[in-house]
Formats: sequence, C-alpha cells, structure tokens
Amino acid sequence: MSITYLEAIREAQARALRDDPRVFIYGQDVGEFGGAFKATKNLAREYPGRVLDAPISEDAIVGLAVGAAIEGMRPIIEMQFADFSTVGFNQIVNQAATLFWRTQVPCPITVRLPFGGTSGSGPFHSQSLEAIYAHYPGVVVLTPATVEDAYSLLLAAVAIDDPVIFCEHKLLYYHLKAEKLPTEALPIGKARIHREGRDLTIVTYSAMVHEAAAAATELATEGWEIEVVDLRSVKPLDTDTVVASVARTGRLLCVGEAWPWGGVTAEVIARVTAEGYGLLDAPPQRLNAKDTPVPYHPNLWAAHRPTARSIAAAARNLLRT
Amino acid sequence: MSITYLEAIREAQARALRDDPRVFIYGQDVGEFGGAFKATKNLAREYPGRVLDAPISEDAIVGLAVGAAIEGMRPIIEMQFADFSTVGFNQIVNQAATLFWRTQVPCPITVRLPFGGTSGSGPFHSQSLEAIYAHYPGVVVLTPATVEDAYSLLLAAVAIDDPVIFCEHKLLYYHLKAEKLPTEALPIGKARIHREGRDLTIVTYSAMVHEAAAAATELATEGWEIEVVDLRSVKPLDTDTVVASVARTGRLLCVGEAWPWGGVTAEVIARVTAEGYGLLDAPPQRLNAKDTPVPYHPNLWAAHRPTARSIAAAARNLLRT
Amino acid sequence: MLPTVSEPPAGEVGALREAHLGAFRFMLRARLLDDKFAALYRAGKIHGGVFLGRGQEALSVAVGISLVKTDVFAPLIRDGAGRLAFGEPMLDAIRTYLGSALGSMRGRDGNVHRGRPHAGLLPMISHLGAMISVVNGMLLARQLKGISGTVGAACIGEGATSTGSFHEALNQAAVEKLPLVLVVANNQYAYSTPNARQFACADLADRAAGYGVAAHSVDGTDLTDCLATVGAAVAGARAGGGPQLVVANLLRLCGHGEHDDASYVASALKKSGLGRDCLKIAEDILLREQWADAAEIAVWRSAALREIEDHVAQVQREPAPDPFAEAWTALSSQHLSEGQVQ
Amino acid sequence: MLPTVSEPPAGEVGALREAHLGAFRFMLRARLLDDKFAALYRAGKIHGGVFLGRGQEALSVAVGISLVKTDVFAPLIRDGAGRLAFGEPMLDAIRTYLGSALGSMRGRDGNVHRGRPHAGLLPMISHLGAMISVVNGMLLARQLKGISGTVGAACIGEGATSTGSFHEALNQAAVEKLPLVLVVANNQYAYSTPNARQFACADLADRAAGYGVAAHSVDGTDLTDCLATVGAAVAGARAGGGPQLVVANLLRLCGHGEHDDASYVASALKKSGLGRDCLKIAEDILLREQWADAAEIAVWRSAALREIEDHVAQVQREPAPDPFAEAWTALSSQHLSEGQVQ
Ligand SMILES: Cc1ncc(C[n+]2csc(CCOP(=O)(O)OP(=O)(O)O)c2C)c(N)n1
Ligand SMILES: Cc1ncc(C[n+]2csc(CCOP(=O)(O)OP(=O)(O)O)c2C)c(N)n1
Ligand SMILES: [Mg+2]
Ligand SMILES: [Mg+2]
Repeated sequence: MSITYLEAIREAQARALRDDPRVFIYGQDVGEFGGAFKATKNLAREYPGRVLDAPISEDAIVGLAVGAAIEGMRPIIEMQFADFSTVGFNQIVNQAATLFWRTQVPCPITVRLPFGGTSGSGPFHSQSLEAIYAHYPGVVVLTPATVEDAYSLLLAAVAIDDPVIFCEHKLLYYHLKAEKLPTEALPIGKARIHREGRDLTIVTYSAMVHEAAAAATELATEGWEIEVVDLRSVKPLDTDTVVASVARTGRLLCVGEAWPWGGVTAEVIARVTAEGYGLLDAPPQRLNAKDTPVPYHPNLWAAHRPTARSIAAAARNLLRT
Repeated sequence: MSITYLEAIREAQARALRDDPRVFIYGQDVGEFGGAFKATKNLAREYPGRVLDAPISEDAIVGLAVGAAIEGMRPIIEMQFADFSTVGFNQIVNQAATLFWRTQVPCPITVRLPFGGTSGSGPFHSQSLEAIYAHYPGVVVLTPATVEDAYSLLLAAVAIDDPVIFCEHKLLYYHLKAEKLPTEALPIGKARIHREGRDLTIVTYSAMVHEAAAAATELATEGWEIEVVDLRSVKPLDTDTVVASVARTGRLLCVGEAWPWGGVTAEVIARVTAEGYGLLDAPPQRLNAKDTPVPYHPNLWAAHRPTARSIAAAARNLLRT
Repeated sequence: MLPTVSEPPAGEVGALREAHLGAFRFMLRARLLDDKFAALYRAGKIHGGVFLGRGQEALSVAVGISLVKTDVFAPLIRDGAGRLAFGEPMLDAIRTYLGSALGSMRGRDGNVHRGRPHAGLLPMISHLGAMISVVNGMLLARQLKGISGTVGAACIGEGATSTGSFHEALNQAAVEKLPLVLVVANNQYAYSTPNARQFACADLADRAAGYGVAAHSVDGTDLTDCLATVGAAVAGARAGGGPQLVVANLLRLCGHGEHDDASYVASALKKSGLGRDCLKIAEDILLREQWADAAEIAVWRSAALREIEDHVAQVQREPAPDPFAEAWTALSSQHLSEGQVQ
Repeated sequence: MLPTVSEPPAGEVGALREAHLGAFRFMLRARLLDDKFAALYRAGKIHGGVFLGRGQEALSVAVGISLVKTDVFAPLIRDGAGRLAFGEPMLDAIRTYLGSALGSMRGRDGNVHRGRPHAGLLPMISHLGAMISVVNGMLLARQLKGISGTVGAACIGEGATSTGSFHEALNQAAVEKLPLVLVVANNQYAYSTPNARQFACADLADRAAGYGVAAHSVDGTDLTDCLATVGAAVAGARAGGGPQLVVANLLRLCGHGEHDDASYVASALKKSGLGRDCLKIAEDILLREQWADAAEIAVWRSAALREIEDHVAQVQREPAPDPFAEAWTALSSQHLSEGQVQ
C-alpha cells in the first residue's frame, strides 16, 4: 500500500471530521464532486451535511468560516486554487487574523490553498502566496513538503485555535508517495533536517525541498555534503534549527518558489544574519522564482522556478566563495 | 509661503491634470468634496469631468482604471485608506500587474494609498502595505518621505508606463512642510542620503526617515555620526546606494513601520548581505512594528511602531557590537 | 405632519405602547450619548474619529429591540441605539471611545469598533460589507449544531451595498436560506457621495428579488413604522422565511464623522420628509398617544444625562492600556508566537 | 421541436438569412476547433487544461456577431464562437493552446487566456468577474475622449454572478450609464456546482432591476433567439440605453474542462430543452428555411476542418518560447526592472 500527498490531505480531513464534530468543510465543488483535485473525495457522503459546496464567493466563504469559528466550529475552507484567495484576502487578513487580538475570541479556521507551479498552469493557477500571508500578524502559515507532514500538519492546523493558511503544493499531489500515514509528528513551528550535511545549508520548504534534495544528491557525487532544512512552517519560522544548521556548515543558501522580493528567503537571511552572523563563512545567498508572473509554457515555467540544476549551480558558486 | 506634504500631493495631481489630458482621478469622495484628506481639493471644479466620485467598490475601481489605461488614459486612483486596498487587491496584483507581461500593453495606473499609523486610527486605518505589493512582480512601489518627493515622485508615477503603488504617509500630511515645490528630483528607483554619517547606516523610508533622523540627532550628542538613507522607492530598491553607505559605515540598521515578517527591512538585509557582506563590521539589524495589528490607543500605538527613541536604542546596541 | 399609527387590535395596544416607550428611551440615551461623544471630541478628549447615529436612532433601535439575547447582531457605525437595545452596556461604548484598558477592546480598537462576539454582538471591522458573511457563519454554525430559532441582523449603509462583500454575503445567505435580516440605512450619502453616484436602481429594495429574499421598505424617520417593519422582518426570518432585506429611507443628521460639517448635504433633502428628526417624531408619538407626558420624558432625559456623566467620569479614572503589560502577539496559541522577532 | 422563426418584415429576411448563415459558420468552425483541442488534449499535446464552448456557440456567436470591430469584447472560457465572430484569428487560439512563441500571448499565458487589448479583445484573467470592470474602464475612457457609439460586451457564467466583482462592476456600469452588455450564460453548473447551490432567485434576469439596468432573457439553445435578443441588447446599449443584462438558459454539453466527465450533470436536464445542441438546432433552421442545404453545410464543414488542420500543422512547426530570449521582467519600464535580483 502507498499513499499520496493528496490522499494524506483527504485522510487528514476525514479524520478531523470523524474525531471532532466541530469540523466542517466549505468550498467550491468540495461536496458530492469531491473537490477540483479530489481532496474531499467521498467526504460529503461519509459525513452528510458537513461538507458543503460554496458559491463562487471567496470573500463570503472566508467570512462565513470566521462566523462559524466564533460559534465554536472548526471550519476547513478549500480555495480552489491559492491564486483565488486574493478575492477572499480581506476576510483572511483583516477579519480572521485580527479577531483574537481584538476580542480574545479565537478564530480556529484552516484555509487550504492548493498552490505552486505545475507545467501548463500559467499565471493564475500557479502562485505561491506564503509570504503574502506570513507578512500579516495573526496567522500561521504551513508549507508541508512530505506526505507525512501533509497529514500531520493539516491535523495540527485544524486543532490549533488560530487561523492557518495551509499551503499544499499541487505538484506534490499525485507523485509524492509514502508507505503509510504517520502516527507521530513534529509540532507546528519546528523545522526538520531533511538531509544532513556539513558543507552548506539549504533552507527551503514545500516542493523545493525535493529539488534541493536532488541538488544535494548531485553535489554529493562531487564530494559535497549538503544539509537540507525543511522549514515545514514559514510562520512561525524555526530560526533556531536554521541557525544550528548554519553553525555546522557555515554556508547558507535559501531557496523558495515564490517571487524574490520579501519572500521566505529574505526573512530567513534577515534572521540568520542577525542571530548567527559569526557563523557564516560566506555571504548568504538566495534563489527564488523570477520576478514575473508564472509562465504557461513548460520551457518558460522550468526556467522561472528554481530547479535541482539551478540550485546545484547556486550551491556550487557559494561553496567556492 | 510653505507647502505641506498633502498640498504637494494635491499640486502634483493638479499639474498632471493640467499637463496631460490623459490623466483623470477616480475614487470615493474625490470629486466635489475633495477627498477624505482633501488631497483632491478643488480639482473637480478646476478640471470638470475628470475627477470622479466612485461607489464603494474598490475591486471595480481598480478594474476600471486598468481598462482606461488600456485605452491610453493615465488614471490616478485614490484609495480612501491603504487598508481598504485589500478589497481591490486582486485587480491590482492580478489584473494591473500582469497586463504588460501578458500582452505587451502597458498599464499606467497610479494607486494612491494613504497609509501608515496615526494616533487613534486603529487596526484598519493605519496599515503599511508596501511589502505586500512589492512582493508581486509588475508593480512599482513608492514611499516618499519628504514634501519634495511627494510631489516629484507622484508626477513620476503618473508619467511611467507601469502600475505604481504610491504610499503616502498620513502622519506627514499636515505637519511636514517645505518652502516650495521642487523643480528637479531624483528619478524613481534612486535612494537618497538624507543625512550623512560614518558610524552606522540606517536604511528606512517614508515617515520613519524622520524618526531615524531624530534618532541620529540624539546620537550625535553622544558623538555618533549616523547616516540615514531614504529609500524613496521600495520596489525597485536601490541596493547600490545602500551598499555604498554600508561600505562607508560598516554597520546597518533597517527600520520600517510595517510588520516584520518579509518586510522592506528583510529585503534590504538579504540584499546587503548577499552583495556587501564583507563590508559589515557587525550583524545587520532591523527594527519594525510589532507583529500585531496596529493598536488604537496612543500609548499602545507609540509602542507598536519604531520611534526615534527605540531607533536610537537599537542603533546604540549595534554601535556597541 | 405626524405619522399615523394605524389602529391595532385592542389587545396589542399595550404591547405597542411598551415597545414605543422602551424604544424611545434607548433612542434618547443613544442620542445623548452621541452628544457627549461629540462634546468630548470637540474638547480633544477622544483619539481619532467620532461617528454618530443622529437621525438613525429609530431604525437602529428597532433592530436591537426586535432581537433577543441569543440572537446575533452586527451593528455598524450609526447603531448606538440598536446596541443599547440589544444589551450592549453603555460602559462598553464609553470605554472603547476613551480607550480604557477595561473595555471590551482594551484600547486595542476604538470608537465604533467594539463588540463581544460571544454575546452575539460582533465588533465591526472597517471594511464595509465584511460583517454580513460573518453573521451568516454564526447562523450556519447554529444550524449545524441543531440550534434553531436564532436570527442574525446586520446593519449597513446604502453606500456599502456597492461592495462585493454585501453581494456575496446576501447571496450566500439566500442559498443557505439563513435567518439573516440585512438592514440598509439609505441615508442618502456615503460620506459625501450622493446616491446618484452610488447606485442607479429606483429603490434598493428592488435588489431583493435578484437574490430571492424578502423585501421590506420602511420610513426610517418613523419609529412606529420601524418597529413594525423591522419587527416583521425579524419575525419572518425567525419563522424560517429566509433572509430579509430591509431598506430604510432617512437622512444622516450629522457629518460623516464629527470632523465633517456635511455642508454637501442638499438643503432640499434636509427640508424633505427624510430630514425629519426621528427622535422628535417618536417623542411626538408618545405625547399624542398619551403614552408619556413631557414631565416623564424630562425625567428620562435627566436620568440618561446623569448615567452618561457618571460613566464618563468613571471611565476617565480607569487605567489606560499599558504597553509594557501587552502580550504583543496576535495569536491565541502563545507558543507559536514569534514574540520579539524584529 | 424546432423553434419558430417569427415572420419578419419582407425587407429584413435577407439580413436575417445572412446573419444566420454567418453565425452558423462561426459556430461550426468553433465547434470543430474545440473538437480538435479535445483531440490534442487526449493525445497529450496540450499543456494544462482545455475548456470547450460546446452547447454555448449560439449565444457566444450572437455576442461576437453583434459587435463591430471598434467595440470591446471580454469573452470567457466558453466563447470560441464569439471570438471568431468578433474577429479573433483562429491562429491566436491554436497558438495560445500550443504555447507558440508567435502567439499573442507568446507562451506566457495559455488556452483561453488570450486576447489583444488594443484590438478591443480582452485576455481574461482567471479570477471570475474581474474583466467586467475593465470593460467599464475602456468604455469610460472612450467617453472621456469624446468617442461615442462604442459598446462593450462581457461574457460570464451563472457561477460568476456570485462574485463580488460581478456586482461591483455591474453597479459601476449602471452608475456611469455605460454601454455595457453583460451576457450571463446560465448553463446550470459552475464546474460541478448546480444552480441550487449558487443562487436562490427565480431567474438571474431578476437581478437587473436591482441595478437599474435593462434585462433580456434568451433561450441559449436557439440561434434565432440569441441573434435577436443579444442583437437588441447591443443595439440598446449603443443607442444610449445604458447597461444591458442578458441571461441565457442552456446547458454545458461537455465537462467543465476536458479532464472532467461531467457525470454529475442531471440526466433530466440533458433530456430537457436546455440540453438541445444549439449547433444542431441552428443547422435545422438553415435547412428548414432553405437558407442552406446539406451539401453546402458539408462543404463548410470540410473547409473548416482543413483550415484547422492546416493551422495546427503550421503552429506545431513554430518555435516554442525560449527562456534564454525572455526578458524576465514584468515591467514595461525596463530601466526600473530589478532584473536578476534573487
Ligand atoms: C471597503 C471600504 N471602502 C471604503 C471605506 C471608507 N468609508 C468608511 S464609511 C464610508 C461611507 C459609508 O457610507 P454608507 O455605507 O452609506 O454608510 P453611512 O456612513 O452613510 O452610514 C466609507 C467610504 C470603508 N470603510 N470600507
Ligand atoms: C474567483 C474565482 N474563484 C474560483 C475560480 C475557479 N473556477 C474556474 S471556472 C469555475 C466555474 C465557473 O462556473 P460558471 O461561472 O457558471 O461558468 P461555466 O464554467 O459554467 O461556463 C470556477 C469555480 C475562479 N476562476 N475564480
Ligand atoms: Mg449612507
Ligand atoms: Mg455555469
């Protein structure tokens, strides 16, 4: 038996629905149809009345979730694509994210954002918006890179009392597989050493963990031992684990699939240089997507985002510094 | 005679209307009333039919501007407060910002965002969203700190062929004054040395330039010479001028009024450490607003944002490192 | 010209009288409280803006008084009267305006941005239209929990009907057949913007058919009409009739905020029926129906003034929020807070 | 049961015949082009999704054909027929689907996300409802420039009527009294979501009154009705009648995209009048009215097939976009581009 990243997300939702009567799911086509990506397959049938199709009204979808949360429910919202969350943006950042701070009433909503580039998806079905949400106070932003984390972080998201932006990478949905679902997991806010090494630290998250790991494998053939840190959660961000890794390697490359300006990679570098400055043997570097919309054509798309090859090249440069 | 920051914004719009028949202004209460802050005072009367009151429809307001720009117009949009741009967000980041890249048809719109904290304004009339917009490709984000820049950067914004997010700080509206309007100015994308120094560089923008300058004055009494760099434009960001300043001082403190995660300050540090690493004699530091919504009560508000006092304290710490 | 109270069946006269008397006293207290806020504003005692409900008390109180404690209420900026009627302590208003650390918003938010979500009273965010879908969510949650008979009311101005949020939320409520009462105060202006620049339909109540919801029009200057019409809308929602759209016609008898002299308000409108003061009209009804006499009203007035002065004096002695005591985190999960990362 | 063409005045028969013949040929070409895209999709030759207009050609073509070159048109995902009628070269569609560097989108955007703004043909962004206000802006700009007589048409599905953007834009057009023709294809589903989960009004045309705009209902399966009704709406807008809302009833005769088998579509709907194939109906009209015979239609069909095959073959030989030749900046002001900052 094996289980995909997408199935893990479905299973986490099934378990949340089973274990907690306060959980319900709301989003476009999530009901009978099971969602655009089938992340809620059969859930409407298994949990009647608790998996509801929404109109094409992202603002009202999120607003409704906040209201339900006030009443003690724990809604899971599916955005059909992360890109469309921009029209529900205000309710996320100004309604959900401020509720607890203003009123001391918690706002336990989980907003699932199928995100990230896939070949042929183009500028409006490929965006990575983790930095946009992380800039705002009052939200937790999770970016699982593995099947196990897709499952356990989603359960953790539903369990905590704060709004969670759950960034699930569409490229990992079908291809990434695990033998079974995990029974235990690191908590939210802890990064994970995905691969150990001593020459250079690559800090990354989500799909880029696998590109970085592939780059590390390639560089291993050249004798380099690259450490790959998977952030898992970009807000909160586990600076300690990152700094500890840099303390071991002395070199830092931050990789993200999002746009460069103010991305996760900038935030990581600002933290490491403030807290672990003396640990660095070379200037910290970052590698992000190019600063344009995400292109449709596979040729352009492959050049727009970091890949194992471009990560390896950046790492080589940095190792030579 | 003297002219305020707000009057400079009004004068720039008057001049744009006068000099360029393609310019028109659209926003809530901008017409006969002259705008919530009076930034368009008398303009509807002086330029009949070209200063139009909009319904409370930020999404449609920005959408309309994009359409008009396609037809060769150069609309200036006034958001009543920057905070409300979140409901026009999608049209800014996905419609305006992608138009040129997708179609080669330019999108010369200027979106004026009265932004930043003022005492007693609270969580929804105080936000600083420059980092949110700067994360997206396809926009220019300007943050004038002086009366002169308010005028000349606004004229430059209207003149260029790309969407500009024009962040005008409400705290500067009435209090900041100059003798007269400038006749020449630095172009968009160039930072400015606001005050020279050799011991430490403070990089900042907008209202914080004045807090930083006050901190520098205070530190001067202790014998320190602080250089203050005013970014003027946060995207594009003038890395060269910043790095050159750090080359002179060896120490970098980045100050922003926005929230910390992924802000301008993180971006500046990521650039300086990548490009000017060897120039730093101490870890670069940043000082931002606290990571909560902007509080209403003056006591809380004053503690939430950086001030001359907290900047001076951070600078002192860094000078001791 | 006074409005005529149409003859009710004998047994209901007492209830009608009680409703008017109760409503009037809330209106009076709200008006006097507003006057106090205006005075404090002029004296420089209030941080930020002051937003009054003058001229809208009849409509607002009708909403508050038609709801029961277990209902949901999302008032907006001109709903001082409705808030009091729904049960908001007057202290909450004063504490929020003065930024007291003891208020429900603890100085974090101010003026009209106050509420107690767990008491069914939602604290508005500023973005117009955004509260309606939150009410929907509370109502849906109650349905999911098997709680029935709850109504949720949301108030907005005619300007806010132009927001996408208004549209999405009203449509959402219609699809879910939620017991939402959406009350639109058409006070002819959104800040300075007249209706001609805000919408082009003959009557905002005409929007109801397009959502498949019930429509009610009401003279917002007339307490009797407000009580009857809003009451019917609330009853309709409670009885399972789905969303109810109430459109009231009236005029804002003040500036948008106290900083605004409202000189743009057309004098023809001021002189029209819309420009009548609903408080005055309500008082006239009480007198005409002999439900109260001038002496009683004077007593209520001075009681309200004393209540307000006492509360203000008390709040002015209360501690301001202390930045050093603040948690400075927006998260409920303290262990996930990033604390002082700068 | 065939629709009846109501007897037109003698002089107009020729025009009616020409309109039907022209429209039918666009419909046919669009249908065959869609079939080709579906085949290319199944063969793995297309990156990403494929979205067809099957069953909606009559409505779509009526929009395209009612506009003139200098008008503005914002088609959506099911408007292949309308695009051809408005003058979009078939090559643009094929190049965009195949990602050719020579297409109007140069491989940067794909499938239905194509257009030429300066030709009045707007390239949709995916966010539903977002194009309508852009059309408003173009129309307003023309008014400001003193250009009159222009019409702007925007097409959307019934699902997109639930977006805030739809509402804000339609209201905006009404306030500015713009010559906007907003065409809603009510094809009963938004992806898998049936109308009962999307809106609760009896008829989406009932929304018009709430905006103060004209309403038109049309049988979207019937070319004759589409030509007449959309034509009247466009004429109304052009004559200064302000925004026109057209609501067409029909059924999507395909999946949401080619990845979707649409098994959720109710069979009762398929069997109803809504489920009729507008192309078949249009053909029957031509035959019945003796405006064309089967042989002519067969000729048009094979000409269209040849045109499509030739174009596809040509585009398949065209260069793919070259990442090394890309400018990699989203700004028109090259000097402000941050270039390779990573
Ligand atoms: C989305 C949004 N845009 C702009 C504003 C700024 N604003 C605050 S009140 C107001 C006017 C509201 O008018 P209306 O809805 O008619 O209510 P009224 O003040 O007349 O009671 C505006 C434009 C806002 N709060 N929210
Ligand atoms: C704002 C937004 N939310 C969600 C989507 C995803 N989406 C694309 S098409 C579609 C269904 C559209 O239905 P409808 O408007 O009825 O058009 P149809 O496909 O039936 O022609 C959805 C939900 C989107 N494109 N934009
Ligand atoms: Mg109003
Ligand atoms: Mg549809």
